[in-house]
Amino acid sequence: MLDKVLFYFFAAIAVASAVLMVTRRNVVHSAIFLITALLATAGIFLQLRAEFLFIVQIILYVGGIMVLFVFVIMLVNLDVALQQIQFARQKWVALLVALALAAQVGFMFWTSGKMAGQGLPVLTAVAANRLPANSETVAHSLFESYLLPFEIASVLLLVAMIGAVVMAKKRT
Amino acid sequence: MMNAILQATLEFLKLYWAPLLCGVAIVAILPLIVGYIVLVERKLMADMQARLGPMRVGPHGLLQPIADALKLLIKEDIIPDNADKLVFWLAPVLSVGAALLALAGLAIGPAFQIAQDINIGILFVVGISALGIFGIVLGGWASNSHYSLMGALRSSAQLVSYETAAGMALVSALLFTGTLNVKSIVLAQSKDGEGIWFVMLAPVAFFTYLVASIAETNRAPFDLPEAESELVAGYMTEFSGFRWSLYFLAEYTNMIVVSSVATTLFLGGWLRPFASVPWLNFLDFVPTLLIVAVGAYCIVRAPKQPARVQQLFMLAVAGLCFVVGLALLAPVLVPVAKPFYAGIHGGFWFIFKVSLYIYFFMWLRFTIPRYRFDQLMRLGWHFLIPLSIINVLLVGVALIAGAYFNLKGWGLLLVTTPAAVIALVVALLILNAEKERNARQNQTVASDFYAG
Amino acid sequence: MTLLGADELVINMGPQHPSTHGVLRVKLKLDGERVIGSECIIGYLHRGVEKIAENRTYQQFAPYVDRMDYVAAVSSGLGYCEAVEKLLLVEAPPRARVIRTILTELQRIASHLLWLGTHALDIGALTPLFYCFREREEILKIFEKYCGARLTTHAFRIGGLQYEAYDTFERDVERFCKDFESRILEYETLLTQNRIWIGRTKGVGILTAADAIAFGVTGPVLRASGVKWDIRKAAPYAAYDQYKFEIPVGTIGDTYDRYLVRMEEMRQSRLICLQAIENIPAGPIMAKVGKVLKPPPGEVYHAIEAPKGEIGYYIVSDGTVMPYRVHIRPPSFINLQAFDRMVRGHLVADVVAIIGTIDIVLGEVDR
Amino acid sequence: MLPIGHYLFLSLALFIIGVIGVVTRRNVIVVLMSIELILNAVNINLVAFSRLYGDVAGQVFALFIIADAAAEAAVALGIIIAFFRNRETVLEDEMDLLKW
Repeated sequence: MLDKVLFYFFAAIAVASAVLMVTRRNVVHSAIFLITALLATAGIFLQLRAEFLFIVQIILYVGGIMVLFVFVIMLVNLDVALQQIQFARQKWVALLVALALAAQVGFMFWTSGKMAGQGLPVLTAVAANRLPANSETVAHSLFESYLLPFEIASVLLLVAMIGAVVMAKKRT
Repeated sequence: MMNAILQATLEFLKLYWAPLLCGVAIVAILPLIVGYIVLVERKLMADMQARLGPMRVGPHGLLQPIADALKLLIKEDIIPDNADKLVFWLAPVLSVGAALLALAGLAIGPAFQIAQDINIGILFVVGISALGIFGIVLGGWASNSHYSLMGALRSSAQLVSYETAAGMALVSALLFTGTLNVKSIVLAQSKDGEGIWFVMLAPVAFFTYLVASIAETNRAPFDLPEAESELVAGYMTEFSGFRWSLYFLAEYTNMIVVSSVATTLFLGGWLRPFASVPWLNFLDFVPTLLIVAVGAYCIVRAPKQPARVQQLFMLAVAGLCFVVGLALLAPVLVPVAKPFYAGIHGGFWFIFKVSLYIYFFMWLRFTIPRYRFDQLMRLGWHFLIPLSIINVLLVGVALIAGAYFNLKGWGLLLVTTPAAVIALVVALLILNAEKERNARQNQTVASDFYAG
Repeated sequence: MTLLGADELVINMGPQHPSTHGVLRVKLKLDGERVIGSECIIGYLHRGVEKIAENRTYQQFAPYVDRMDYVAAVSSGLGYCEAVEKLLLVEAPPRARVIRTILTELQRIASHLLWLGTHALDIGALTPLFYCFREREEILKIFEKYCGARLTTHAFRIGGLQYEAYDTFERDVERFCKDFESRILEYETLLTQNRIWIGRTKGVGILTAADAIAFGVTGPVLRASGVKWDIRKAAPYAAYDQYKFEIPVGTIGDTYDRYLVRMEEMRQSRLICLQAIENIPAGPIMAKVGKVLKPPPGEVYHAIEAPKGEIGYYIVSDGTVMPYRVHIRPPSFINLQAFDRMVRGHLVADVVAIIGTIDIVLGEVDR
Repeated sequence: MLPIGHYLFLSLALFIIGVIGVVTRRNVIVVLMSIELILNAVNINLVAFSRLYGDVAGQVFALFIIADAAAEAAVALGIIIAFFRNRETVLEDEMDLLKW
């Protein structure tokens, strides 16, 4: 029961703040709501017993990437940006895309429900102490099965870092 | 629907009533603790600066924090006209909330930890306390003032840079334990584990963390975001009264958090110094002696107080000291109280180490000038981060060598000491290169800019 | 709110900023955190001292000059008294001149101590301020014992002194000078070799010798740029010709050099005081000047080496009891001109260091 | 416990909101933030399935996505700063030149 309530709680926050993020005119407010959405997602990770991902989400996403976003928002001129029209004239396209996506996934749910005959699988409840230690398992998986992707990811980050430095560097 | 929520709440309370109670207690007591840390800081500063410090409120200014808190609470709450009201309200709350939440992951003794045995342990503390940066950045932005914004930008840049160095330093220590769990980390330093504090195994990492933690908490000499002589008060410029005191609370809570992390990882947490050496067991009497000494000093000083109330107050403090002293003595001598040994003495040693760490912070603040922003960034990126990365590598190599030679405990020093020495040499090399670069830069800086 | 991009950020430092040493307002043009232009806006403390002089008798105006450089009132007073004496064609008796020298040198130490404390505080060192004020307090006590006032002393009179040195004057000064030697070492331990202090001051606010002369800069700021110019040696006044002392000079004229020069000046002042108290000549302390001063018509310029630089008085007399015109050359005002030159290309944090290193007193800048 | 569909619906909702943000907003920074939201929605899916099948691989992939998001954000924000410095705007319709 607690699990369920926690899920609905975090899910509600996530969706509400995501909506607010897209609709706010002020970019800083958008960023704040995105942070809230990300934190709520972290909560959902925790509810799914993915503790390590929960803290990675907080440290990297919220504490790293979002700080970068806020930093850039403050660097660029906000006063000018506020006065201009914020929404493109593509609302109908957006609605269409959204509807198409929703329809597609809805169809998927519908067929899968029909095929299995008894609806979607339910996550089994496991007592917290019977789960394997999360960060250790993730680490083992990461450094044993997925070592190559890990290295590629680090190279990607390096490239991104160099790229960002080159981009943001002042050309004098 | 309501029924379900009620049921969930009951379930939650049944599962987590003890941590919840502890949390409430901490949130209630912490402002007082922070107030007294500030008082101690002012007293120490006064002592080092050849003056007396607060003396008026209570004997030797002992009630000053309460007076300060009252003053802050009844001050006018000013919100600047063009401020973003929502964010202006949110920012200090975020700041203090993150700092308080981070406390939950810390273990003050083997028994006292709010978030019991979480798997991600130390990462939780570090990650959550890092969220406090949003309080600073958004607060600076929301007050709509140049000084605030510059303070906010400075601080976010500073925090992001020094977090890397601090994280790397933590990794060096974590290599010895192989776990993130706070309790396991401390136990790895007791006689069940290596039996040696990690500060001895990874001194360079401790040094890096020390510097980075000062920078992360925005303390002197890295207090640029709030440098009063440059940016008035940095991101706090427009805040007053209660909001300002929230920032203040967050800053000092963060100090407690980083010192606790350092204590846990490097200084053996709640363990007594040399806990694994049996013939040094008489050290168990040190806490009692210390506390009783303080009490005795109070009794000696009490008759010299000018007012009757102050004399009584001093005597009360002395009495409290004796009671605490007795409580500390009991587990050592009385067999019945033996089970409480780890809890009571653990708490004492933990708080003692944290206090020493904070004392070091303060000492630095009174002694040395402030860095300039570019120097601060250069120190972070050109010195601390390379050093900490190299140190992680060296510690890793040392550990592999230790495993190869089957070294344990104090024996590990054989391999970690050379690693530390190499790291120090690297540090000196980096510093030297920096110095030359600086010298070259200084020659060109002044002549270039007058043209514009 | 643009920090990057084509247009720069203009930021107002002061007049209520904690480290502009009073009510100086600096408009800084910034590119990021780098200063690309600056403008000092002064006058918040303007009282029209020069105009007031035209409506006061010569003696009445003397206390007003104390209110200009209020942290070095004795020096300003000495300059004014000597200027009027020059106009009157009288000279203070030797005893008065020696006591004047001692007090002025003590004032120089006090002024430099105040500078050191606040300058260090601006750069972030909290503690030197209190050490400096501890010693400054001793000096102010001597002033108080001598003339009853601590800050705006009005210690000297036109023609000499009003008060005889009190009984333990020599002993007090000697004790102070003895203590001060170790005290100055204390400040040096805290700062001189400190890496952060060096990093914050070395190469910051460089003023070349040619620039310094072109801007008319005087005092320690000029000497730190390598120009050996000190009115105490160049045109000795009071009793300076009797004492041996060095003029410290810097090499490149950055903030660190100015710091070293001022530290050395304090040492030299201490030596002068020690030499002076050894032999204070006996005799009268007041020259023969009437109760009503009516200098002969004419004009005079007299300058002395105040702690902050050359303080000059240009006085025109029309033969009446009040001066026809008084013009004052305040060192802070002239030295402040070099601010823009020193500050360009540096960071915001350096601005406060540079304001501190020029050692201005706004009372004197604005008059 | 909850059926997997709950998580999928949440993920879908966030994803669609993200897509709407990408399509409708003109401010590049908000567009970028919407993309982060989309990536985040995917992560929920991955973790939920990882929990369902008791296989940690899903979480590892979520980690990779976070790393990728970081890289993307860094480069994109670098471009935004460079763009803003040249054109003084952060609106995407103004980005009509391939080179400047």
